[in-house]
Amino acid sequence: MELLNLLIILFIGGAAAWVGEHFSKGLSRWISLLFIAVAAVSLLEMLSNIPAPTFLKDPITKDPTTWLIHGRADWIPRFGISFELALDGLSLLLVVLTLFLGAVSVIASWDEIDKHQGFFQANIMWTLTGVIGVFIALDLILFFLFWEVMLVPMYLLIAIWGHEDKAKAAMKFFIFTQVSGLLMLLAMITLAIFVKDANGYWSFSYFDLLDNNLTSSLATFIMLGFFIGFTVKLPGFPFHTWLPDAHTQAPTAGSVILAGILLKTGAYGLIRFTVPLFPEASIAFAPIAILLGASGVVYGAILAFGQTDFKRLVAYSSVSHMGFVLLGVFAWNALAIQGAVMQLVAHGLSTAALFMIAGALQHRLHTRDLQKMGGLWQSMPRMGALAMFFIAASLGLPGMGNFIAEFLVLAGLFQVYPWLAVVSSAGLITGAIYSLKLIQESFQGAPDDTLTPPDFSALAMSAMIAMLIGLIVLGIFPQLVLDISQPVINALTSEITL
Amino acid sequence: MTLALFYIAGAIALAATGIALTRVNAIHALIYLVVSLLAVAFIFFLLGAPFAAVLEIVIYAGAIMVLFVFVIMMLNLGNRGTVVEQEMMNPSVWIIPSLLCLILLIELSLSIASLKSETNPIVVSAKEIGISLFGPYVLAVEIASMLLLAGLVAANHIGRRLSKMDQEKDEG
Amino acid sequence: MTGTDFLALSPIIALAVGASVLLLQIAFLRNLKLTTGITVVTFLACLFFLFYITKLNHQTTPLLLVDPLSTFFSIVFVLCACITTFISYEYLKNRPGRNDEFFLLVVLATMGSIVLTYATHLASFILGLELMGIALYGLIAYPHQDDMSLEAAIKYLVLSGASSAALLFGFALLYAITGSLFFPDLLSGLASPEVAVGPQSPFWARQLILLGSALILAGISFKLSLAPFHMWTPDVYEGSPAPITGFLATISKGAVFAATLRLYVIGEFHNFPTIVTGLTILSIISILVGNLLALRQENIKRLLAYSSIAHFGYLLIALIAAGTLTPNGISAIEPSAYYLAGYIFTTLIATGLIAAISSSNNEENANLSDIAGLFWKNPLLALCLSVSLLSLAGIPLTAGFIGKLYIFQMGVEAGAWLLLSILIIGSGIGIYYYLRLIFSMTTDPSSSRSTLAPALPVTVSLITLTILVLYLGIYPQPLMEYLLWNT
Amino acid sequence: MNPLIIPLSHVLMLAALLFTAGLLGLLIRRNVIFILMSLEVMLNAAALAFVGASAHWGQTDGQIILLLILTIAAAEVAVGLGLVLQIQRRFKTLDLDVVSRMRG
Repeated sequence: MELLNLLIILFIGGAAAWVGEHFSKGLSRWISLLFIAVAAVSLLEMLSNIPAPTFLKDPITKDPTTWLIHGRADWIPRFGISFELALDGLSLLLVVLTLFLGAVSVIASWDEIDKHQGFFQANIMWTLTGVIGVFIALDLILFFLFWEVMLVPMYLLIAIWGHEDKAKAAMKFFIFTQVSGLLMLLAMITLAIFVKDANGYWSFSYFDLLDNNLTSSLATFIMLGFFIGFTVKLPGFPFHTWLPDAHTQAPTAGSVILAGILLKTGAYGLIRFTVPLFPEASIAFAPIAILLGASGVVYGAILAFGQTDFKRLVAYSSVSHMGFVLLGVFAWNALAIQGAVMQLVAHGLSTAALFMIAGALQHRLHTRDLQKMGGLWQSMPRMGALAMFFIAASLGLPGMGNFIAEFLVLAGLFQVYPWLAVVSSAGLITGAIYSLKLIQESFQGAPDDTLTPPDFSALAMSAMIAMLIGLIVLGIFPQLVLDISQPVINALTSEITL
Repeated sequence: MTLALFYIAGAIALAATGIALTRVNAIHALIYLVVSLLAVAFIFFLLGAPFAAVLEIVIYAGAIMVLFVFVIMMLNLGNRGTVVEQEMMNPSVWIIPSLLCLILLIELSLSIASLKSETNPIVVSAKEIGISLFGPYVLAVEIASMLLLAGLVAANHIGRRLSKMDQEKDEG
Repeated sequence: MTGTDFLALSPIIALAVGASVLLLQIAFLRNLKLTTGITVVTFLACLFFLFYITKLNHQTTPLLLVDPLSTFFSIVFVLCACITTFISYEYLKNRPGRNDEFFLLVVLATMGSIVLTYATHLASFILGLELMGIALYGLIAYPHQDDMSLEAAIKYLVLSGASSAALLFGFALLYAITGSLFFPDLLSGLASPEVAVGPQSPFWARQLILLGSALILAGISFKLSLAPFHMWTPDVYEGSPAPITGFLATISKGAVFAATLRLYVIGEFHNFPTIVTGLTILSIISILVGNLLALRQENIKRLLAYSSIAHFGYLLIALIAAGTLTPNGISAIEPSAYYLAGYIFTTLIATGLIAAISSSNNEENANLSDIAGLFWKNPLLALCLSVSLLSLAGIPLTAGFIGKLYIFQMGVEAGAWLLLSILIIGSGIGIYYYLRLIFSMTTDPSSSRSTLAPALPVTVSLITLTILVLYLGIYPQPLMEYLLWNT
Repeated sequence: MNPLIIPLSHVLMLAALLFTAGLLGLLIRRNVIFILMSLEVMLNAAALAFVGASAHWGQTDGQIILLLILTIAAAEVAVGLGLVLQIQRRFKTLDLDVVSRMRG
C-alpha cells in the first residue's frame, strides 16, 4: 500500500497550501511545489525498490503479483469493494506525466492568480490527487471515486478563477462528466452483479472482473456504459462539446491540467478497462469507435481552423489529437496502442505548453482573440520562439513526440482499416494549416507598437524548457517511453486479441 | 325495522352533510353538521356500539362543534365574505373536483358492494372497550394524552393575542 | 407491563418525563436558557436509553415493536432533534415574545417520530403521525406575527389532516376485510383476498383491497410529499421558521418513511403489482418534478423542498426493487435505511446553515445571494454546506454516494432499467442546482451583510453532522453490517 | 333489537359517501372554517367505517380507533381554530386563496 503515500502526500499538500496562505501571501505556491517534489521523490523511492528486470518483463494482466507494485486492503467488504492500488508501466508513465504537469501548472499560476491563492493551490493539489488515484486504482468503485472526486476541485478551479463565462463552462464540464460517470457506475455495478452471480461473492476488483463470461448482448451494453464514460472525458466526437468551453474559460493552470492530464484519464480508462474487460464486445464495436475517432480527428481539425480564440483553437486541436488515441486503442495492435500511449504523453506536454502561452498572452494582453494579436514576436521573442516550437510539435513535425505517436497510430491502424488510416491522415494536413494560422496571426505579422508586453519570466521559462526537452527526447529517443509501456502493451495484446 | 332505521338515519346524515358543506353562513352549516353527527351516532347505536354512539354525541357533536361555534362567535363574521363564497358555487370551480370525487365514489361503491355481509350478533359493551383500552391499548391512551398536550400547547400559543409591543411594531 | 416492556419504552418515557418537566418549568419560571438546557438533557437521556437498547428486540403490546432497526432510526431522529434544539436556541434568543413552549413542542414532535418508528399497529401509527403533526402545526405557526408562517401552518394542517383522513379511511376498508389492525396480521388477509371476502365478485373484492391500499398510499405520499402530492411542500418549507424547516425535511419525513418501510415490509404490500406500479409512477414523477422545479428556485428553502421530493423518489426505487428480489421485500430495509440516514444528516446541515443565516440576518428566508462569498467569510461552514450539497448530489466520499450505490445495486438486481435511467437523468439535473449553490458561495458578495458567525454549539453541531456524512461515505461498513445483521 | 341486520357493505357505502362529500367540500370551499368542517366530515366517515367493521367482526378495536379519531379530531380542530383566529386577525379574511401568497 505504499502507493497510498503518493495520494496522502498530495492531499495533505493541498490542505497545507490552503492553510499556508494565512501565513504569507506567496507561500502556498511554494508549498504546492514542495509537496509535488516530495511525491515525486517518494515515487522514485518506491521504484528504486523494484528490481530492474521487472520493468522489462511482460506482466500477466490477470495476476497482480506480476505488476510493478500492487497493494490491496478491504474497504467495504459488504460489497467486496477494496482499496486496491497497483502500478504497471502504463500507469507509471501517466503518473510521472501528472506530477510533472502538476508542477508546470503551479508555475503557470504563479503570477496569474491573485485572489484566494491558497485555495487555488489546494484545488490544484486535490485535482492531482484524484487524477493519480484514477491512474493507480484497480478496484472499480475506488476508481469511480477518484474519477468523480477530481471533478469537484476542477469545477472550483474553473468556476472561481475562470474567465467571462466561467459558471456555465464549469457547470457543463461537471454535468457531462457526472452523467456519463453515472452511466459508467451503472455499468460497473451490473458487471459486478453478474460476476457475483457466477462466483458467489461480491467483488469490484479489476482482477476478479476480468474473468467475466457475459453473454454478448449484455456485454455490449455494459461496455457501452464504460465507453461513453471514458469517451466523454477523452473527449471523443460527438461528446466533445464541453471541452472548448471548459478550456477557454479555465484559468491557465486549469487548462494545463485539463488538457495535459484530465483528458488522459479517459484514454487510460479505455486501454485499461473497456477493451480488456469486454474483448468480444469491443471487437464488435471497434468499427464504430474507429469511425468516431476518425471523425474526431477530421472534425476537430476543421473546427480548430475556424476559431479566432487562441485557447479555443488549441482546445479543438485537442479534440483532433485525442481522436488519434481512440483510433489507436480500437485498432488494438501493439503498434497502434504504443502510438496512443505516446500520443498521451506528447500531447500532454505540447498542449500544456500551448495553453501556458495562451494564458501568458491573455494575462498580458487581456484578450485571447487572434485578430487583436499580431507581431508579438517583436516584444516577446522568447515566447514567440517557444510558441513556434510547440505549435510545430503539435502539428506533428518529425523529430518530436507527436509525430512518432501519430505515425505509430496510423501505421497500426493501416494494418486493420487501411482506408480509415488514409482519411485520418487528412487530419494531419488540416492540422498543419490551423497550426500555421495560429502562429501567423499571433506572433508574426506587423508589430503593433501599442502592445509591448513583457516576455516570459525565468521560472516560466524553466518550465517551458523542460517541456521542450521532453518533447525532443520523445521524438529522438522514443524508445525511452516505449520501453516502459511496451511490456504492458505486449501483455494486453497477447492476452486479448481482437 | 333496524334496516329501515339505518337507511333513514343514513339519508339524514348524508343530506345534512351535503347541506352543511354548501352553506354560506357558518353557523347554519354547523347546525346541519351537528344533525349529521347525531344521525351517525344513531347509526352507531344501531350497529351495537352504544358506547361509540355516546362518545360521538358528547365529544363530536358536543365538544368539538361547540368549539367551532365558539370561534365563529368570537370572529363575529356576520355576512362578510358571503360574496366571495358565492363565486365558489360557480360550476367552473366545482366541476372538476366533483368529477374526481365521483370517480372515487364509483370505485368505492362497486368494490364495497362485493363484500360478503356476514352477521355477527354481538353488542360490544362499554365494559369490554374499557378492558381492551387498558389492556393492549394502554399505550395508545398514554400517547393520546401526549397528543392532547401537544394540541393544548399549540392551540394556546397560536390563539394568543399578540402582545401590545408586537402589535405596535406591526402597525408602525 | 413487564420490566422488559419498560426498558423498551424507556426512550419514550424519557421524552414524556422531559415534556412534563418542561411544562412545569414554563409554568413557574420562564427562562429560555433553562428550557434549552432541560430539552438537551431530555434528548441526551433519550439517546442514552436508545443506545442501551440497540440489541433489544421486543414487542411491547401489539402497538409497538422495539427492534434494532427502529432503534437505529430513533437514534438518528433524536440526534437531529438535539441539534435542532441548538439551532433553535440561536434562532429564538433574539426574538420577541414567549419562546419557551417551542422546545416543549419539539420534544413532543420528536416523541411522535419515535412512536411512529416503533409502530406496528394502526393505533400507534396514526397516533405517532398526529402527535408529530399537531406539534408541528404549533411549531410552524410559532412566529404567528408572521404572515407566511400562518399560511404555511394552515396549508400544512389542512393537507396533513386530509391525508390522515384518507389514510384512516383506507385502513378502515382493510379492517373491514381482514378484521385486524395489527400490521403482521394485515398480511394474512391481504395476501389471499378470497379468505375473507365474499365469493360474488372476486375482482371487485380485490379492487377494494387495492383501493384501501391506494388511499393509504395517497395519505403517505402526502406526508412524504411525493409528486403529485407535493404542492404543499415548498410553501410550507418557505413559511416555517428555519429550524422547523429542518425538522420537517429530516425527522418528520424520515419517521414517516421509516414507518412506511415497516408497513410495506411486514404488510407485504409488494405482492400487489398494482401497488408496485403505483409506487413506480410516484417515483418517476417525483424525481422529474422535484428536480425540474428545483432548477428555477432562488430561495434555498424552496430549493431544498423540491430536492427532497426528488430524493424520496429515489428512495422509492429501493422499495419497488425489493419486492422482486425477495419474497418478503426485506431487502428494502438495508438500502433505504442507509440512504435515509445519510439524507437526514445531509439535509440537516443545509437547513441548519439556513437557520444560522436567517438568525444572523433576522429574516425568515435565505436566498442564493445570502450565501454569496461564504467561502471567503467562513470557510468552515462553507465546507460543511459543500459537503452536504455534494452528498445530496451523490458524489463519492459522502453518505449520499453510498446511498446511491445501494439504490443502483437494488435497481440492477431487480432489472428496473426504466427507473435507473430516470434516476440518472434526475441526478444529472440535480447536479445543476447543487453546483449553483456551491458556485454562489464562491462569488464575491454583492451586499455587505453582517458576517455569519453562529454560536459555538451550532458550529460544532454542523461540523459533527458533516463528519458523520463523511464517515458514512468513507467508512460505511459498520453501519452496513449493523443494518444487515439486524434485519 | 338485533343489531346486525345491517349489512357491512351498506355501512361502508354510507361512510364512502360521507368521505367523498367531505373531500369534495375540502376541494371546493375556500373558507378556512368550512375546510376544517370538511376535514371533520372526512374523519367522521373513517370513524363510521371503523365502527361498522368493528361491529362486523365483533371486536372492540374499531371502536377504540373511533376514540382515537375523536382525540385527533379534537386536537386538530383546536389548533386549526387557533389558526383561524390568527388568520382573521392578520388578513381580515378567511379565504384561503387570499391567504396564499407564496408561489413558484
